[in-house]
Order: sequence, then C-alpha cells, then structure tokens
Amino acid sequence: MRVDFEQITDMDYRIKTPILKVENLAISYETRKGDVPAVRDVSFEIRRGETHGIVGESGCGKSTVAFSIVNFLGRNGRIVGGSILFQGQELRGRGEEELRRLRGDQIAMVYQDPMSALNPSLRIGDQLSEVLIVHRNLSKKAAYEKCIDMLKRVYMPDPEAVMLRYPHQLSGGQQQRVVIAMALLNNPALLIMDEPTTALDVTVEAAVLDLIDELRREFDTAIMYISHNLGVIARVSDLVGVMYAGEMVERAAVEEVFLNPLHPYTQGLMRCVPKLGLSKESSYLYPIRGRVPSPAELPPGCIFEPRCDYARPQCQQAHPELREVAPGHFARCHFAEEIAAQKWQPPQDLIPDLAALAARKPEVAEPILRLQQVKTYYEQERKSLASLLGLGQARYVKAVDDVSLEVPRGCTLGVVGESGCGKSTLAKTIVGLEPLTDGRVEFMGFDISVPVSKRDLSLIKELQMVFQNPDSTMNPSFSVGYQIGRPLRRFRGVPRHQVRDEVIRLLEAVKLDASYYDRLPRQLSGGEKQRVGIARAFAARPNLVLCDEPVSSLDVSVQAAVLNLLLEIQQKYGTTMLFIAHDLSVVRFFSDFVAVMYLGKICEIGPAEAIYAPPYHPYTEALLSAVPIPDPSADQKRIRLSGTVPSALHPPSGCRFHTRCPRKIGEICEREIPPCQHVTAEHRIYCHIPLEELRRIEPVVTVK
Amino acid sequence: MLVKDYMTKHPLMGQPTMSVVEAQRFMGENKIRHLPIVGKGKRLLGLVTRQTLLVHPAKLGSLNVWEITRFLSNLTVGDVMVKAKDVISVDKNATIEEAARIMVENKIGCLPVLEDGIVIGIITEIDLLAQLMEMMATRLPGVRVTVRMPNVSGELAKLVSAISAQGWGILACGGVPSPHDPAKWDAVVKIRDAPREAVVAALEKVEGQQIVDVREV
Amino acid sequence: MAVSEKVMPSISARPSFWLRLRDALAPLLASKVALVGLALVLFWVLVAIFAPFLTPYSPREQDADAMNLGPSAGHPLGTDHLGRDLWSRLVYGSRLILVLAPLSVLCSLAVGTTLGLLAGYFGGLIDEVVMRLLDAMMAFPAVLLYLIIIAAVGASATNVVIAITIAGAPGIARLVRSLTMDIRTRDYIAAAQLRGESPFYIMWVEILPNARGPIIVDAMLRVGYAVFAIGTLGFLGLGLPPPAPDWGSMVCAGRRYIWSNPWAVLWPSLAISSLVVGLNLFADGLREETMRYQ
Amino acid sequence: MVKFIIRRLGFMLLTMFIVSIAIFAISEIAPGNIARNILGPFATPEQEASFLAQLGLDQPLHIRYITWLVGSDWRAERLIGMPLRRIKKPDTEFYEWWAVEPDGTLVRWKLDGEDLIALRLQPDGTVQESLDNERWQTDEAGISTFWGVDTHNRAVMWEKGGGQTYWMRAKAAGWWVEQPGGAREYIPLQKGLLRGDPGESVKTGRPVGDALLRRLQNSILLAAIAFVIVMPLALVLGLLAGLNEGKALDRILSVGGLATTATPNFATGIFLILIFAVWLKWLPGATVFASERAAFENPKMLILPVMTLTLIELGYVLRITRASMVEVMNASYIRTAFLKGLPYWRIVFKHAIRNALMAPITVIMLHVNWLMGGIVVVEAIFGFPGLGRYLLDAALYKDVFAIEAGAMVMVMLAVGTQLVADIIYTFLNPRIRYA
Repeated sequence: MRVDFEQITDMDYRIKTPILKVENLAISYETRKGDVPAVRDVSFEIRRGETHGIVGESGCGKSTVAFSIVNFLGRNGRIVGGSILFQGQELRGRGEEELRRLRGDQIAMVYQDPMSALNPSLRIGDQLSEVLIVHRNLSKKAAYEKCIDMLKRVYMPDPEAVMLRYPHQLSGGQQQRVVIAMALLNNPALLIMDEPTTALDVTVEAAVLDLIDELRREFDTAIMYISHNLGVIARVSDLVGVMYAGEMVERAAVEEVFLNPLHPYTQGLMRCVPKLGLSKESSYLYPIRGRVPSPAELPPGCIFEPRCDYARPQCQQAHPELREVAPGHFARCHFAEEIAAQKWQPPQDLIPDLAALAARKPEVAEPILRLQQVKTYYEQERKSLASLLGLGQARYVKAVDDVSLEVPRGCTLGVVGESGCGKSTLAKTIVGLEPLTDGRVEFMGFDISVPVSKRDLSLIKELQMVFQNPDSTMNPSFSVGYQIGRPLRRFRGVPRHQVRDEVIRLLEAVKLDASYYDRLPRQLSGGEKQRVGIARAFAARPNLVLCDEPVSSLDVSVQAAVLNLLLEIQQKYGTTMLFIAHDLSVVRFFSDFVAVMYLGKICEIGPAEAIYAPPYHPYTEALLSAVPIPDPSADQKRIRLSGTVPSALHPPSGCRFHTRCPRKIGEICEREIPPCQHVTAEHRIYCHIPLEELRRIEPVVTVK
Repeated sequence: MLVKDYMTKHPLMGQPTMSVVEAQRFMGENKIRHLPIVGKGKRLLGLVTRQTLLVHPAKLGSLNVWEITRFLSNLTVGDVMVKAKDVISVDKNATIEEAARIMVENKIGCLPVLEDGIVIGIITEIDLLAQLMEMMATRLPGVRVTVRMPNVSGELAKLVSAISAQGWGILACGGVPSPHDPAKWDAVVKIRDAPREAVVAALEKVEGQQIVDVREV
Repeated sequence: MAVSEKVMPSISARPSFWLRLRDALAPLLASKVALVGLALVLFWVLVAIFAPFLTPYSPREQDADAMNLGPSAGHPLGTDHLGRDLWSRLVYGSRLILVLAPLSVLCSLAVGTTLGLLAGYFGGLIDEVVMRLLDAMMAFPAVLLYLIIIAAVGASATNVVIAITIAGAPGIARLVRSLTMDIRTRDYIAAAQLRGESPFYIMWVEILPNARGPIIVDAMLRVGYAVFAIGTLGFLGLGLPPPAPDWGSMVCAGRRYIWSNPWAVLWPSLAISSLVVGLNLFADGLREETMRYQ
Repeated sequence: MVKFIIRRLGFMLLTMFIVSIAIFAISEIAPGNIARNILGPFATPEQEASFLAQLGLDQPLHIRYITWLVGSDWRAERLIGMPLRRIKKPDTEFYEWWAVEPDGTLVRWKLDGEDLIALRLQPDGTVQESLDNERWQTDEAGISTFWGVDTHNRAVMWEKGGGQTYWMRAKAAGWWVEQPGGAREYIPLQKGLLRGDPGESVKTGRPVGDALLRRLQNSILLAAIAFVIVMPLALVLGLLAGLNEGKALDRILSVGGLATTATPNFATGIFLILIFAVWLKWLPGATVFASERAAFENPKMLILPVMTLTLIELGYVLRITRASMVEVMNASYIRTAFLKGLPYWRIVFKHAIRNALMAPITVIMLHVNWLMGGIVVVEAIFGFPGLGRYLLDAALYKDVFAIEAGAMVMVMLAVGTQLVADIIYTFLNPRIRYA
C-alpha cells in the first residue's frame, strides 16, 4: 500500500501555556553607592518546546535575568519588582525550600565554562546521580543506570567509563555534554542556558548546538538561551529578545529580529557584525558610537538615546515602553514605525571612503615576509625523576610544524584555526618571542630566524604586534602617553620635548583625543585600550604588524570600530599585516589572503575569496559549516566533526586531520603527509583527495 | 503513534497543599480541566478535575454559612483529589488507541502518563481527538471519499491501487466497520490534487465497492 | 570606570599625588579592622618619636631603692628588678624596635625582590637553582635559623637584622617570583620585548611596579613578623645585649621575678602584642579591601 | 602518582643536603669563634690551636663536613690499620671507641711521658694496662710516630723525639700541661650524623644523639597533644566562619584568630601564666621534670604549655580554613550544586568540605615550621625539657655539635611533615591522582 503523507504541515493545535512568563522584572544590586538597578522592566514568555534567545553585549543584564529566575542573585542582588510565573505559579516570594525543589527538577540551568561548573573532586557519576537521588529518592544503582542512559542520549562515548571519571579527565565539549545531561536528568520543563558554548571551539560548539536542538524536540523543554553571539542566537532561537543596559529593547520571532529589526540598537548591532560571504571591499562595518552607560548613571529618557542616530528631543525626556509595533514584534522606541519606514543612511562621520577601499586592492607585490618550513616545538615540562636527572626522552609539543608561507607587501594575511592550532605561536615565532626550532623566517630579505633579543633594533622596529587581551595589553602602572611615547623615543629617536605632540598625533589617528595622554589604563574601556595598543604598535612605523585576535574579547559594536580603525591605518601607512583570529567571518572581512591551520600545520592557504568557495580543504569546509551565521535565512551545509582536537604532543600520523575528517579516503590519510595541491598559483590545499573531487563540493554557505 | 509522542509534556501541576479555591482559580486561569497533583520529584499523588473540586453537598449539609466559608477556605486539594492509587494512568509507551480504549472504558477524560510513578505528561480526550483530526488530514484540501467494501482482505488494496494507478497521492486513509452493514467496512480516503469527478469515475470502477460519500474539503 | 570617565577629562595633568593618595587610602578607611590596626601602630610610632618628652627617667637609670615596684605615681607602670622605670624602658624600647623591624624588612625586600625577579623572569636553570636554595632556606623553622645564626655570630643589633633578613628573604623571593611569572606572560611585557628593551628594564620598570600591591601588603605583614622575631629573640636571650631596653629582653629578665612582680613582664608583653597585632590587623584589612576592589 | 611522590622525595633529599651544608657552614665557618666562645677571651693562641685540633676543628672545611655527615672512623681505620669499634660504657651514657686486634681484643692507648701504654679491655670489663712501645715507628730524623685510639675517643697521632713540647688540655681538670711527647694530630672519632652519631656535646662531653632523642620524645608529646586539640577545633571553627562569611560569627572568629596568631608566642605564654598561675593560682606556671615520666605523673603542668601552643596554631589554621571555605563556597561548582536543588547541608558536606580542606592541609603542614618556633619559645617559657629547650641551651652556650644535630633533626621533621602533606594532598586531589 503506497500512502503518501508528504508535506503535512506542522500546526500544533494544543494551547501553549507559557512555561515561563516574566513580567516587568526589575532587579537591583546593593552596592556601597546605593542600589544599582541592573535590570528594569523585562518581560517575555517562553512556551513549551520553544527556545527564547536573549542577546546583548556584556553587562546588559542577561545573566542577571537568568539567575533571578532561580533566585540565585548572590548576597547583594534582589528582585525589586515584577513577577516571574513558572507553570502558571508565581516564583517570587516562594520559600527557599520550595524553590530548591524546583531547581534541578523542573528548572535546570547550564552555564558557561563547564570545567568550573563541575566539582573537581567528585566523580562524574556521583555528580549526575545525586540529582536523581535527591529529587526522586532513587537508589544509587537505579540512578546510575538512568544517568548512563542520559549520557548515551547526549552522545557521550563510553558512558559507563565516563561515570567513573573526574571532570578534568574529559574534554571541554564532553564536560558540556555532561552538564547538559545533568540538567536534563529530571526532564525539566524549563532549561536556562547561559552562554553554554562560549568557551568551546567553533566545531565543538556546532555539535553542542545540534544536540541542544535535538533534545529540545525530544523533551519538549522550554529553553531560555542567553548569548552575546548573534550567530548562535540566530541558529538556536525561535524568539529573540535583545537586551541593552538592563532593558529589553526588542522582542520578536528570530527572522523578524534579524531581517527586519525595528529598534535602532538592534539595527546597529546587525550592521556591526561582519557576515560570512561579505569581503571588505563589498561591506563596511558601522560601529555604534559611544559606549554602554553604566547602570548607576542611566540617561533619563530612552537609554539608547545618547548613542542613537535617530535621537530627538523627546527621546531625552520620555522613557519609551516596550510596545507591539507589528504583530508579535515588540520594540522599545518612540519612533519605531518611522524608523522602519525609512532607509538607513550612515551618519556623515561614519561614511567610509568606499572608493579608496575598493581601489586599495593591492597588486600582488613581492613578498615582504617569507616563512620556510618553520617549526616551533616546546619541550614538554618533564616531571619524572628520571628526566630530572637528564635521562629519558624529551617530548615536544609541536605547536607549529613545518609551515611555509609568504605575505606580499601591503597585503593582509588572515590566519584562522581553532584554539591550539598554533596560530598564535606562529605569530610569536615571527616576531621572535618564541625561539624557532627549525626552518627560516625571512623579512625584507633579512634572515630573522633568531629571537627578538638577538635582533637588531632597526629590524625589531619593523615588526610590531597588536595583542588580544585589552586588559593585559597595557602596563597598568604607566600612563597612555608614556606607553606610546616609549617606542617613539626608542625607535625613532623623537626628542623628549616633541614626544608629547607626536603621541597626541598618534592618539588622534586612533580616534582618541589628547585628554587620553595622561590617563591610566584602568580609566579606559576595553575598546579604548585596544586603540592605544594599536597606536603603540604603529608608533614605530613598522612595515609588518601582527594582530593576534585583536577584537575577539571585545563586544561586537566595539569590535567593528576597532576593525575599521585597523583597516584605515593600514591603508594610511601601507602596512603589511598578519591577522590572527578564530572567527572566520572577521577574517574574511579583513584579509586579502587566508591561511587555515589545524594542529600546527597549514591545511589551505590562498586568496580570501578562494578559501570561502569550493574547492575546500575538508577542514575548511567543516569550519565554514560550523560558523554560526547571524542570518536565519542563510543556508548552511551541516557537517559535524567527531571527537576532539588531538594533543599536539602526539599529533596523528600522516594527515593531521585524518582522525576527524569526514571525507577521509582511506589508509593513505593515516600514512602519508598530504601533498600540496595548487588550485591556482596562490591557492594551495594540502589534501590527498584529488582536486577535481574537491572542486565538485557544493558551497557551504548560501545567502539568499 | 505512541502516547509519549502525543501527550502534553510538562503539564501544569499542583501541590496537595494548594487550597481548593486556589486550584479552581489556577485551572480557570490556565483553561485546563485536569490537574495532576504531585509531590517531591513530580511523583503523582492524585488528580483533580473540575468535578472533584465541586464539593459534594452532603458534606456541607450540616454547616451554616460561616462554617461553610471556613470549611472551604481550609479545604486543600489533597483532601478532595482522587488519590494516586485510584487514578487510572497510562504508560508512555502505550499506543494512543490503547489510551483511547482506557478512557472510553472508564469514561474518563484524561490519563496522566507515568514513568516510575513520576508524571512525565498528560494525555486527554482532546489530544486523541486532535490525532483523529490529523489522521484525517482535516486541515489539508483534497477529495474525501467514503467507500463501503466487503469485510474481506485485499479490498482496501484494490481501492488504493486504483488511486495510485491514477498517480494521485493519499493524504489520509482509515476504516471502521460499517454501522449499517455488519459484513461491510466503511473506508475513508482523502486524495490530494485530484478533481472530484475524476475520483468518482475512477473509484466507481472498483469491483464490489460502492461510494457512500464524496466531498471536497 | 564611569566615575573616572566623568572626572578625568577636566584634569589635564597626570593624576596628582593627592588624588592617588586618596585612591590608595580609600579602601583602608573603609575597613574598621584596618583602622583599629592603624591606630595601634600610630600610637607606638608617636610614642617612639616623642620619647624624650614622655619619659621622666632615662631607660637605663637604676634605682636600688625602688626595685620590683608595682604601678605608682612616681613610676606609672612600676619598676623592674634593677629599679628601672618600666614606662621609660617601654618608650625607648619602641624606638629600638620600630627602627630595627622596618630596617630588616627593607633588607630582606631588597634581597628577596632581586632573587625573585631573576628567577621568575629568566626561568630555566637560574630559576631551578634559586628555587632549590630558597626551598632549603624555607625548610628551616625561622626561630631555628635565628638560633643558629646568632649562636654563630653573636648577639647584636646588626646580627639580629642580618638574621631576620636571611630568614625573610626567601618568602619575599617566592612571592615576587610567582608574581613575576604571572606578569611575564602579559602582553605588555611582550610589547616591551618587541621594543628591544633590556631584561633589566623589563624586570624593574615593567614588572616590578605591577607587583607592588601584594608586595606592599606582604611587607606590612613582615614588619609584624620582624617585631615578633626581635621580641622572641630578646625573650630567648639572643636579642640585643642587656642594658638595651629591648621589650623581649625585658620579659626575659622579668620572667624570673614573675611571682613577685608580674608588672615587669606584663607591660612589655602587652606592648609587643599590641604593636604586632596592630600591624597585622592593618595589613590584613588592607589586603581584604584591595582584594574586594579587584 | 608514584612518580610524583618519588619526585617529591628526591626534592626533599636535595633540600636536606643543601640544609646540612647551610647548617654546617653557618655554625662552623668561623672555628675561631667556637674556641673563644668555649675557652673564654683569655686563652692563648697555642691553647686555642690545641683546642681546635683536639675537636678536629683545624681540619679543612670539607673534611669536617664529611666527618660530621658520615663519620671519621673509616678514615682513622686506614691510618691505624685496625678496625675500630664503638661500645657503650656500661652504666653510663658515654660511648667508647676501641681498636680491635686480630684476635678480637679491644685495645686503646695512652701516652705516659714517652711511653706508649696499651689498654686492653678484658671480658670482665676491667682494663689491663701494658707497655706497648714496639708500635712506635721511627723515621730517619729520629722522630717516632704512632696512630692509635686514645681514651678520649679520638684517633691520635702520637709523636716523640722531635724535641718539642706538647700542650694537653685535661678535659676534666680544665688546666693545661706540657709534655715531652704528645699528640700531633687528632681525628675525633664519630660515626657521623647519617649513621646516627652527631658527635659529643662540647659543653657536657655527652653524646648528642641520645640526649636529643630523649628531648625529642618530650617535645613530640607536647606537640602531639596540642595538635590533637588544635586540628579539629580549628577546622570546625574555620569551616563555620567560612560558611557565615561576613556575619558576626565570622568577624569574631577571624579577628580573634588574627589576634591570637599575631601575638608573640612568649607574650601569649606570659599572659597565660599571669592569669592561671599568678592570679588564679589554678595551674603551675612551669614544668618540672623530676623523672622521665613526670609528664604522665603530673599532667596538670602540661596544661599551660599545651594551651599556649594551641593558641599559637589555632588562629592560623582557622583563618586558612576559613579563606579556603569562602573561596570554595563562591566557586562555580557550588553554584551548580545549588542550582541542582541539593539541600544546603548536602552541598556543604559533599561538595564543599572536601575541596575546602584540600588547600589548608598543605598550608597547615607547611606551617609546621611556625609550630616548631612556637615549641622553642614555649619550652623556654615553661622550662620544659624538650628539643627546643635543648637547642636554645646549645645556642646560648655555643655548643656547635649540639646545635648542628638539633637543627638537622628539626629541619628533617619539618621537611618530612611537608612530604607527608604532599602525599596526603595527592590522595585528596583527584587531579593529581589521575594525572
């Protein structure tokens, strides 16, 4: 019998009572300076089986909302208004014992950094099973069996053995699976996830997100998903709430928020993120000016007014309510309809010199930097007594293993890869902070294979670096002026009395005014510190600047400003750059050439456009399919890598990627180091799979 | 078609300490008719329906107005609920027709779904009716034909092959013993993308079967 | 952050000394415990400074007619077994201890900081050698080390300072080493290396100022320990030679007459306790508050 | 984990080696000081030289170090040409060194004028004297020499016929004599520290090892009682303070702990004596050891010393435990436990305490150095005959060998405790156990 049930649309008839309904929630923290309102007037509801994303930059109060639901605000936090209805019943004002019974049973929570979420001195099995033992009075044996079942459901390999392990014996991704399993053991009605994948690598993150989605369908759990990453939110959510400075400024279905944002802040956010598929010639990032106000000093009217391009006098006086602008689409803006109707024009000061950007496309010049079979090994710290006495064999972490590449003058080479792939070590090797184990680094025709302490000052000057962490990039003891002035004096011999003027000129180049000269680093925000770091690197007028994840710890709106600044300065000085990042979208936006690294080796290198289009190296393909794209309409192939990145102490034989490669063709991958295949003169792929076959792969991302 | 896939997961639940008044309000606000009462770890303690909340007049007979008020405000859900041992429940792996049978035989409107004594969901008559509705592809357009056929194996196959011979798709298909003729079955098929006349013409040709009802919905 | 944002632009010069002092003192004033400690310490500091104005007798003036007396109008705290005024001895004793203790801490700071910076910055073999030596020094109970050193070189003010320096330096070196190893990984150190700065510039200019917080708190605690140690040495008979009005030695001498004249041991014991406890409370309050601010 | 422990053991040995050099160097680097300390400021240079020679202090530093560490008998055996043996003198605590003749008789010598007299120990314990001049070896210059063992446990090279006179210090009498023949070189015989013989006290002439052992027992008794009282008390109070972070109980315990720790040990002791002995007259203010078992016969006199030690340690352990507990209770995994809906006490006992006690155990054990300092002071205050008192007396008298031996024992105890702490820590911490 051939019955044809195709295309039956899923229309749920059931009345969906909200599992969680938050209304006008307000939370304050007591501090020495009095109560500081951290969250004000937040309302949203989550139904059964729905994922409600909450997105916002750091410090906007998203985690506070999450912890208020389980009434875990710490000693000085307090809910001062509004209501939290869970399963139709009010949670505010419930006794501690009642709430305790709900926690872990009906409401579960997963948060960032699984390693610290698990007790280091208890076995995984004990930590899992006690949830059942406490809430359901199960016997230890029965609880263990249930836990093993649950571990199987989160695709944990070898669950019986995992039950007996300690947290430190699992990888980050596995730990997060354990935490998720722990949260779901009691089949909770509500699952709160606070940045659950932020600490994970992009390929692992993709797998965990898939898992979350699958489990949600199976358990019909309502999920409150908190993240700062627009891409992740776009991937997992049904509904999205955008938070800004403690208020929810917009709330709607995910497509609405991403494709048709109504609030100026949301619109600004969307213009800040580089999108995969756009290169720097075709797009420009428009940062939001200013910075997030501190919760202690909020503007009296609309909280976004000081940064808003549409701000009018009324915005300064009246505080807008969150109102339904379109069906199901809420925004907190007086003029949402008006703004939605008109087309956005970048403000005058932000209009980029697009023509110049386009014209900048560098003719391929001679290489300024050339790496030949560079190897950087670290000796593993030896701990046995034998090795202490000099016996035993030294083991090496092969952080960078046999890397050859060239960077043409005036171009930017982006280096991408997951954590531990050796990209930062590569940069440090080039500038001479790490000693080279083998190979040769050539810069402007000079051999610079020696550590920085043995280099000539005039060579040191030509290679400068912009660092990742804004908090450690500046010496907290010295003023901005001193720190920028120091390289000026050392490298360019600027006379003492001219240093100040010169520093101020540099500060202006990075869009900071002269008043910053005397400030100490702790008086600067993250983005400002990063700007000073850039000014310091460029003070020497170097020929090559290495940027080691310069924007990865910044919020998106600040990130955009810093990226733009780097582009602008590069253009001004004609500097060559090496840009290291783990974010493929950023690299794409920023680079002329891209190198993809895995476990110390380059998999694929070539012009940026070529990397993001077939033929791909299988690893590049997997990376691209894992990147969360902040565009719910984009189509992305689903390729998931199994397992975790092997240790660089014992890298796999043959092709390093063979243990996780979804396109492994056979024993040859395990046995032989893959050959270099030239797609074009500049585009090289290191893989055993013939090029013709790689060319046949369809593009991973298609944007409608 | 198992209970676990069609039940309502994470149903609203109450505690035995809830007052009857509160429970009435709660059920009314959330528009539900059945409220499983659970203790620690969602263990089923009892079930409250709208009927159980209507206090039996015999209990109040001897009380005056003020005593009634006090009695009612002190009355908790735990006092009036159907105790767990009397609650008829269903396993999550039961089929939905099994659930329907239990409900029909006991003349009840809802079944809590249990796993090791813990409430993991609830299935009500509405859920079952909804599935009937879905089985008949109610929300999709097509030609719905009722055919009366002998209670002999192979008859349905004849009907289906006649439809597939025309290249049509079947949206839904089901059969019940004919209420009018014990030797016959009434089968219902819903055919998509087919003109009504063509359907009638095609099915009339099937031997031994007669079209009882045709409609486009 | 937000506060500084508002205040700073109006001030064009480098943050003034007073502003920075206020910043530094703010956490201190917030802690009651630290204030109590500070008060105790200040009391003794003032007493030491104005010693001549506070005492009617010389600390060494003996009075054979007034031996082992209890408190009286003439001798507010009584006299010791040689008829010396206890108050005068206490007051001049504070001078002694408040000079010797900070001095010895400064010496161990100098030694310890240098060793710690070297070991922490260079690592490798230097670190290994220094650490093994420090481990060995730290294996000694401090009192034992004092005993050995004083037994070998004899008791004198200089030797006491030397002994305390030797006993204290390893601890400081360890602290500075761990701070250095932490700070060494910061990006601004890499930036300095990329300016081709010399290791000594990096150690003393880039690293040390950023390690100062914990070092200062530690040094405060160590001044307390040094007072403690000087007192203990005196009590054990290994401190400053007799006529010096050393608090520990006063207790040591008075110990024999404890049944007839408890005052002679009580006052110096109280004095040294109050000073050490004061220093500790102050340092501890300081640490708690600075930690809270981070 | 075994590797880890072996590694720690290796480090400990290395540390002890460096420590032994340090102790030795500090104590003996200036032997002139030692001589002057003992002989007084009026000794002549000759007397000083002779004194140093008799104690073996005229030898180069490294020879003395080796002698001290592993003994000198094996060196002397080679010179004498006979095996040497150490026996305990019956009914005393003194040891005697004898040379062993091929037939097994024990023999040593003395010089009487120019005659060498052999003393042979008879099986009944008496000593038979006989002239033994044939052992002299005379060289071309007519100088006769002989290496033998004298009656003061030294290997001695006697010499005569050189026309010199020799200074002898008769130890018991304390005066000096001149003789026509005499000892030219001395090697004080000892088995060395590592073989259990750290030498003889310069002050009493008694073997240091035995005295040390007895004193050590007393000290350990004292420390053990204090430890048994302090640990549970301090840990419980510390955990309580940590759980109540910021509340009144915590404030009181923290500040109280700080105050008791910071107060110098001797002051604490003095306060306790003043209160309980002088004013209240409840307890004795000093310890009197009339016999070996005095501590058991009159345990009341131990109360104040133990109390002083307890107060010294209590505050420190309490504060460390508190800090650790506070840190653990603020840890992410405790938050997880709360969010899992576990009851409060289950969180405290199952999740927090184990982690909270991990850090203090090492820190507390490291603090054993502090405790030892405390013991020295407490023993000094109460006149308790323990190791600390012994060391102090040795230091006051500049009794080098006693100081060296006592110091080595103390450091060994300290380092040993730390090793034990390390091992306990590895057992408690699965991260190391399953590394």
